Amino acid sequence: MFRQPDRLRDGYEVVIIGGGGHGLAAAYYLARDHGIRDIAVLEKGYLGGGNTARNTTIIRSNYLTPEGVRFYDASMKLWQELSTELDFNLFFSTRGHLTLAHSDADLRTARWRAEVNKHFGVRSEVVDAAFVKKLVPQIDIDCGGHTPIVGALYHAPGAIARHDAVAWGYARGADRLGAEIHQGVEVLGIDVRDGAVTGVRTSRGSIRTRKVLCAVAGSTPRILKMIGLASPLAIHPLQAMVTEPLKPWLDPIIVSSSLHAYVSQSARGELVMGASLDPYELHSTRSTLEFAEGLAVHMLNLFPFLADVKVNRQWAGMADMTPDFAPIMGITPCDGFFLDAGWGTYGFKATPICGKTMSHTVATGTNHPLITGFSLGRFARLELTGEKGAAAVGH
Amino acid sequence: MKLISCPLNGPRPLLEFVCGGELREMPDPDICSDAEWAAYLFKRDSRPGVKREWWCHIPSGYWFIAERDTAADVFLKTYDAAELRGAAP
Amino acid sequence: MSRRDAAWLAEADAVKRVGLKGPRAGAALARLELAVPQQPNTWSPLTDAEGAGSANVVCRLGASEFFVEERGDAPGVVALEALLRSRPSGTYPVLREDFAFVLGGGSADEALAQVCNVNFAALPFEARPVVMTLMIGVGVLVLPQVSDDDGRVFRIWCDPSYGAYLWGELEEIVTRISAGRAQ
Amino acid sequence: MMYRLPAVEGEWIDRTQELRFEFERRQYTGLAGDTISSALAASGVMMLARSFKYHRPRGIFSFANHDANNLFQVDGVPNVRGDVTPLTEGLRATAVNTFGGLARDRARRLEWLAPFLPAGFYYKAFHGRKFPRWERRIRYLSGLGRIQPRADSQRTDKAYRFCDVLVIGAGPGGMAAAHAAADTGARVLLVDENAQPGGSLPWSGAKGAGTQLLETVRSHANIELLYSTFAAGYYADRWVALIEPGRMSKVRAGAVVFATGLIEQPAVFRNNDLPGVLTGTAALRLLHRYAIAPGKRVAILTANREGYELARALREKGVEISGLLDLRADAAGDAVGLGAVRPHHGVVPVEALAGRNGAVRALKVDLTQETGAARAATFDCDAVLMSVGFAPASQLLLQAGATLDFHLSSQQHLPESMPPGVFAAGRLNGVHDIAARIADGHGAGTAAAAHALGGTPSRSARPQSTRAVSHAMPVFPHEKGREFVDLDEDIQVKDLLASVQEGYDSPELMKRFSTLGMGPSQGKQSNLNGARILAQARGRTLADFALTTQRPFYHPVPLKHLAGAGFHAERRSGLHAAHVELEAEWMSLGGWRRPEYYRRGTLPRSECIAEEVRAVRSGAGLIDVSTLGKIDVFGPDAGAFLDRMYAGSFSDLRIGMSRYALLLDETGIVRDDGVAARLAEDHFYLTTTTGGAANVYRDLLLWNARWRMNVSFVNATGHRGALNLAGPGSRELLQPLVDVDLSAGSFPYLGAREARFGDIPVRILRVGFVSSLGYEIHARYQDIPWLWKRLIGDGKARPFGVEAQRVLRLEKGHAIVAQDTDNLTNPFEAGLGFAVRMSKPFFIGQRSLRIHEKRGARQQLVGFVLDADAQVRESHLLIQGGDIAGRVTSVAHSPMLKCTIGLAMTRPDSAAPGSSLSIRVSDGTVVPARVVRTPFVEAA
Repeated sequence: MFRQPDRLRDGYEVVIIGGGGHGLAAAYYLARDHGIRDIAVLEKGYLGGGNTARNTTIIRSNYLTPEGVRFYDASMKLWQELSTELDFNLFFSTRGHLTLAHSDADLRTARWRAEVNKHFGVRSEVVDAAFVKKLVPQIDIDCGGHTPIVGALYHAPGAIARHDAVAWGYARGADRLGAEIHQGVEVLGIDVRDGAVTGVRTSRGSIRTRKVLCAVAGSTPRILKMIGLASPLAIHPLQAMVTEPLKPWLDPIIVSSSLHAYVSQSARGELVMGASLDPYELHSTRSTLEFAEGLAVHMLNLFPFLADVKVNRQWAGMADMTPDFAPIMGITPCDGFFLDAGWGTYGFKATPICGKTMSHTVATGTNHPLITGFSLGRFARLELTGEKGAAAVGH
Repeated sequence: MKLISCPLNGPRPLLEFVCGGELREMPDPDICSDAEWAAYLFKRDSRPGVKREWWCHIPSGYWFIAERDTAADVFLKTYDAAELRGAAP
Repeated sequence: MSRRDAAWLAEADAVKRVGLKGPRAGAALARLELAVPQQPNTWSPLTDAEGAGSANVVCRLGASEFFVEERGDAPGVVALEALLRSRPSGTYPVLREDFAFVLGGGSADEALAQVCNVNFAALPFEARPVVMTLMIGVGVLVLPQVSDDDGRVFRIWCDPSYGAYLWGELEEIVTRISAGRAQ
Repeated sequence: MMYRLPAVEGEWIDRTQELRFEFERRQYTGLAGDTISSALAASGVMMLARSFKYHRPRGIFSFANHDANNLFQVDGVPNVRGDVTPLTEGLRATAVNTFGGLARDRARRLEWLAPFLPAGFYYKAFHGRKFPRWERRIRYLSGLGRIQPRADSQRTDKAYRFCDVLVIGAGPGGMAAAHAAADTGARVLLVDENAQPGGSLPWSGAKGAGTQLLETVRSHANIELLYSTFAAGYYADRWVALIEPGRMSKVRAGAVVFATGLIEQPAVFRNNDLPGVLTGTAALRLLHRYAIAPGKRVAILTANREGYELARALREKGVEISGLLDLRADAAGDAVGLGAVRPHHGVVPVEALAGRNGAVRALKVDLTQETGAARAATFDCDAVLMSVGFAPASQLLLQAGATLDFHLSSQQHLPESMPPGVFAAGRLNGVHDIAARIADGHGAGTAAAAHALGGTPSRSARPQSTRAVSHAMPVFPHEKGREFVDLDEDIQVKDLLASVQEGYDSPELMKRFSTLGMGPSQGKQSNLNGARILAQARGRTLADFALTTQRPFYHPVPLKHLAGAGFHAERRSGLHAAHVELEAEWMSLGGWRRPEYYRRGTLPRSECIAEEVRAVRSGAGLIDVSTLGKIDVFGPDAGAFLDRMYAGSFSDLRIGMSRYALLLDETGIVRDDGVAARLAEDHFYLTTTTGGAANVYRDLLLWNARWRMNVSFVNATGHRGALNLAGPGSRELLQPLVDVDLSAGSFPYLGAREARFGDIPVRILRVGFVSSLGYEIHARYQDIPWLWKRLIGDGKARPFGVEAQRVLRLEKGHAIVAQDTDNLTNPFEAGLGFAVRMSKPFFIGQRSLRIHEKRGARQQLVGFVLDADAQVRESHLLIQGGDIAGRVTSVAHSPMLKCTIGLAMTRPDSAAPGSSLSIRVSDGTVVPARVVRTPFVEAA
């Protein structure tokens, strides 16, 4: 599969902190597109053991802002070719994605997203309740009578994939191109001289390098502190749960923003379900019962007949949230330190394009055109992106 | 579900509370620079550790201070805002 | 099945209510020689004349808010309303249009256990606690009391706009429990 | 073949009550007290299921709900756990995961693919262009049970429980712990997943002491005993989910004792998954609880004393032991009392052989070690019982934050560190003999009670394991494979070795790559052997690997139990009945039910709304606005507080006047709006949006907790109702009913009065949200219905709903916060600059607005009209030079102007009245629009 070097060399051209999907993808594209193969990927735990292994694998590009739509659409295009590209089956499966609307306000948001999507050639449209019923005959359009479904945003390209495989596929690809992947190596410090990175101190000794890419989601604040940077990130647990395997019955991915619930059926036949972020900051992947209880209520509102279906397992990841629901990417005030963070609840679907754009940014030292809207500097200028706007419209 | 010991109402489950965010010192708006103001709004130290936060017991509308370990998910201490010396940030 | 071992629910009978809050609210009560519960979140009988089972009560909500309920022609409440109309400084009226009801019976705790995460069974009734909590998502004020004729009862107040919802759900639960008991 | 024995002491079945049931379309009878699996076993049915991947025949294996073999489709319910689900009269069950029935499952041929399907195989095949087709196949075969879309949701109740000490597991250790804790006065809740307490007591040799314990826990005043109840998950602060028959309860415990015992682990050898191959404890449970013999001639594969005790127990019941096969080179002492049965030692299992019925018919082993010369032997049998080792049922204990270390001496993971209030007892603690288990339980119970009741728990150090009960490596690879490590997922030894070779050589990676332990039983019988294989392959021991994280649930939990009744809080204004009477069409808004419009016979929706609009414009209309947030702000600092809180200025507001109140967040973004009326020097009456009421009130409290100004707040939102009487006729209509002079002179626009309507105290605000002339009338919740009747009585004012209100306010050009604004809109962009007083010393958002001002507006809210009607909808985009220039935020057909009007966010350079806008509608056509001044409608 891939080599497991047991010792670090004393210098690398690029050091990537974080052996999740993003870091490994960046390593792969650095080697493939930019001929940089002298790379060390440092993973504190095990490969893809963070949010890559904990997300609910939904892939879509029906965002609200132009910068968002362009970015995720580029990611979607990469996804569609990725299994072939990596010669590794990622179980990428196009299912169609429904964002259910339960009110006028929901519909306004849905239409806003649909119109912006169409403007950039992304297939999204507002559909009525009858269309939803046709696509998912089992659904209860009345939602238990409380919050009837009045329509939806339908995004045909919506897909799911086997999350672990994404990390493994990129790891294998990067490894074959010469990058070193080191598991169980923790970063203890980053050396900076005259505002520029000179090295990284790790649990297995120090490394010389002039370029560091930080792709560590929930651990970002810890790493930033090492070079004296601050960000608006707040870490919140994001929980999920999965049922026992059932014979396939649910094809599309179902999301209800009003009910704060989403569900899809995996290739194994399990229903993979999630909800919104936990309400307070926490650096832990503990599970809560109240999450499972609340989500169950909403699942039964949508699909009453699931009453006797059993939930097998719940788990959680740590989401690094920004105030405007858009990531923080690119160069930083610290020369040679590149940031890929703020992925909140949307990091998985962005994996390929993050690898692409960050590898470009690391190689050239200038932000890739697709990520200029996501700079850390936007907060100092009070120029937030509008991605959260969708969340607010029509309260 | 976590228990929070409210200084007014005693130990209650988390669902009776809402978090009002970390206590932060507001810079003097009249003399601080735009950058300092933006930092007040947007710069956080979100490393795991002990934080001082505002929490509200919803049914009684009572705001108090909680010192919470954001790594261990433990409420170390809760007390009335009056115990903050001087004007609260 | 006697009234005592089943659970029952009753709308609070004709009462007058008034609320007041502010730095001088306690003093206002005292001026009218009405009881002033010494501890936050406790209650007292409205006047010393009355016993612990009385339905005429003063609740102290937090430090500086009070809530008075009185049966019949309610001289205490009337006097307070008059006082509040005179806009005494530091004492302000709190409109109390609560939906109020009483939950009682031997299975009352069982009913509460389905709607509220407070361990009422463990409450020290003698300390006259007043509990501000959530019941199936609705903010409520609960006053546990040993009433003269009904034994342990729980007086419950909530925002009137939630009254129909809370009453409906509780009624369903109480009926189910009592049916279970009857078998 | 299994069969029912004559009465066994303490059996759980009622032989007087027969139950008829159906399995795979054939009729059977069982007894009351049977589970589905035991009833089938008693009827001699060996094959109960097909496996997940290869559809191999499967039968009873753990008989403790620790494997996915015995999942059934029962009366439409998928994945019913046969091991523990009570049999009921007329029950109809089929096996899950078969295509054309259990016997001739078409998918059984898949097994011949097995050699070509090593772990991770799918990752390397099928992808590329053809994947979608392959995926359809894989998807078709995946899954277990089938859902029945017609089945409807059941509301089950949920309950909160409280206790001093929760004891999980009512075996000897747990019962002793409960007893000890209860005797100290603690209120104890003792739960066990089995239908009756006692656990392994019947085969533990407890005798009198055991029966006494059972008596005590059943009768002790301080012990509540719940059986058929399992602890599904442990959560923060000793919060445990209990799944009782038919419902979930959530218990808050002062301390928790885990007496969850051990889970027997299978030996891994070729065909160890055949029906008739089961664990020793499975046989004991069948025997002592259901009086079922595992077979007539059984082979016992063992590596501990338990295996020998099993042999004795079976012989007593007339079961022939065809071979007692000990993996250990010698086990002196264990063999006593076996009579004729001579154990073989140093046995190496080769394979189990299947008979024509698919069940086991013989066990082939290698006796070379014993005989010194190469020798294989085959033991005919109709059951193979495996008693080779155990793993602690530590899932919940680990969730509670305890750590376990692996001890080579006892070959068992034992508790190392415990969080406060958490205790372990019994076999989980490494004590295996009955007296020691009871003593250990007693210690744990005493300590737990002390902790719960505020004492200082003193727990004697964990008793060291008296003997090892687990074989170090009960794994016997075969060149032809089929040695199953994980029966849920059909994982064989070679799959795990492949994972390690591929580099997935940490427990977590191996688990994910091979799916070891990912099945319904969460690896309860496979994780340990999997770890042993990993350790051996890497030349390590189990002590070198930390246990993988344990997550809820211990056993799967039905969604209905998690959901419970699914309460849905709904608010109703005091006028609910009145609206029903008027045939309101309802909509949900911020938790309230509100009339969208009132139906008028057969009139279409749009006409009903248009009529309501015309009624207001031509005379007077009345709308229930009780949902508005209503907050009294009292105190000497009330004015100064509002100055700091809101964007406008209020300390200078005259008594009897009101002002539009705009609330910003600290970044200068529009958050909420309403009106603030000054009713007295020290009293303001504040309204907020319906959706914002609760949060705004909480924010007032929070900011004052910081500022400590002399103000008191009263949230009267629910306690006070409100009506808006609007339209040119409103003054004449209202004047005779109230005791204040409404003439423009004495009650101007934005005036605010406390008055009497009849003898009802009301607050009247002169407002202009929907019409130039209008009065908001606020009164006590109980009085609102009477006022409403008076105002609409004999057709005076026409009731109108939320939709008409939207049109009316649009005609007046008023923005709605969060519809015409979003999370990036500042007041200048929204045309709300009039409500901002930058010259004030301070208000929330002021400092940020200075920055926004410097940068200038990026967008502007404008009014527009369409010259020709078109299907313009809210959120349609404005297009300028091919780019997105903004969007429509509000649009409606104005019954007054007889044309389509709206509000839009556009670029500042196209915001001037007269500018033309291009709106792209859903079908892509572009509609021209003209920017105009608002209000659209001046009069009325």
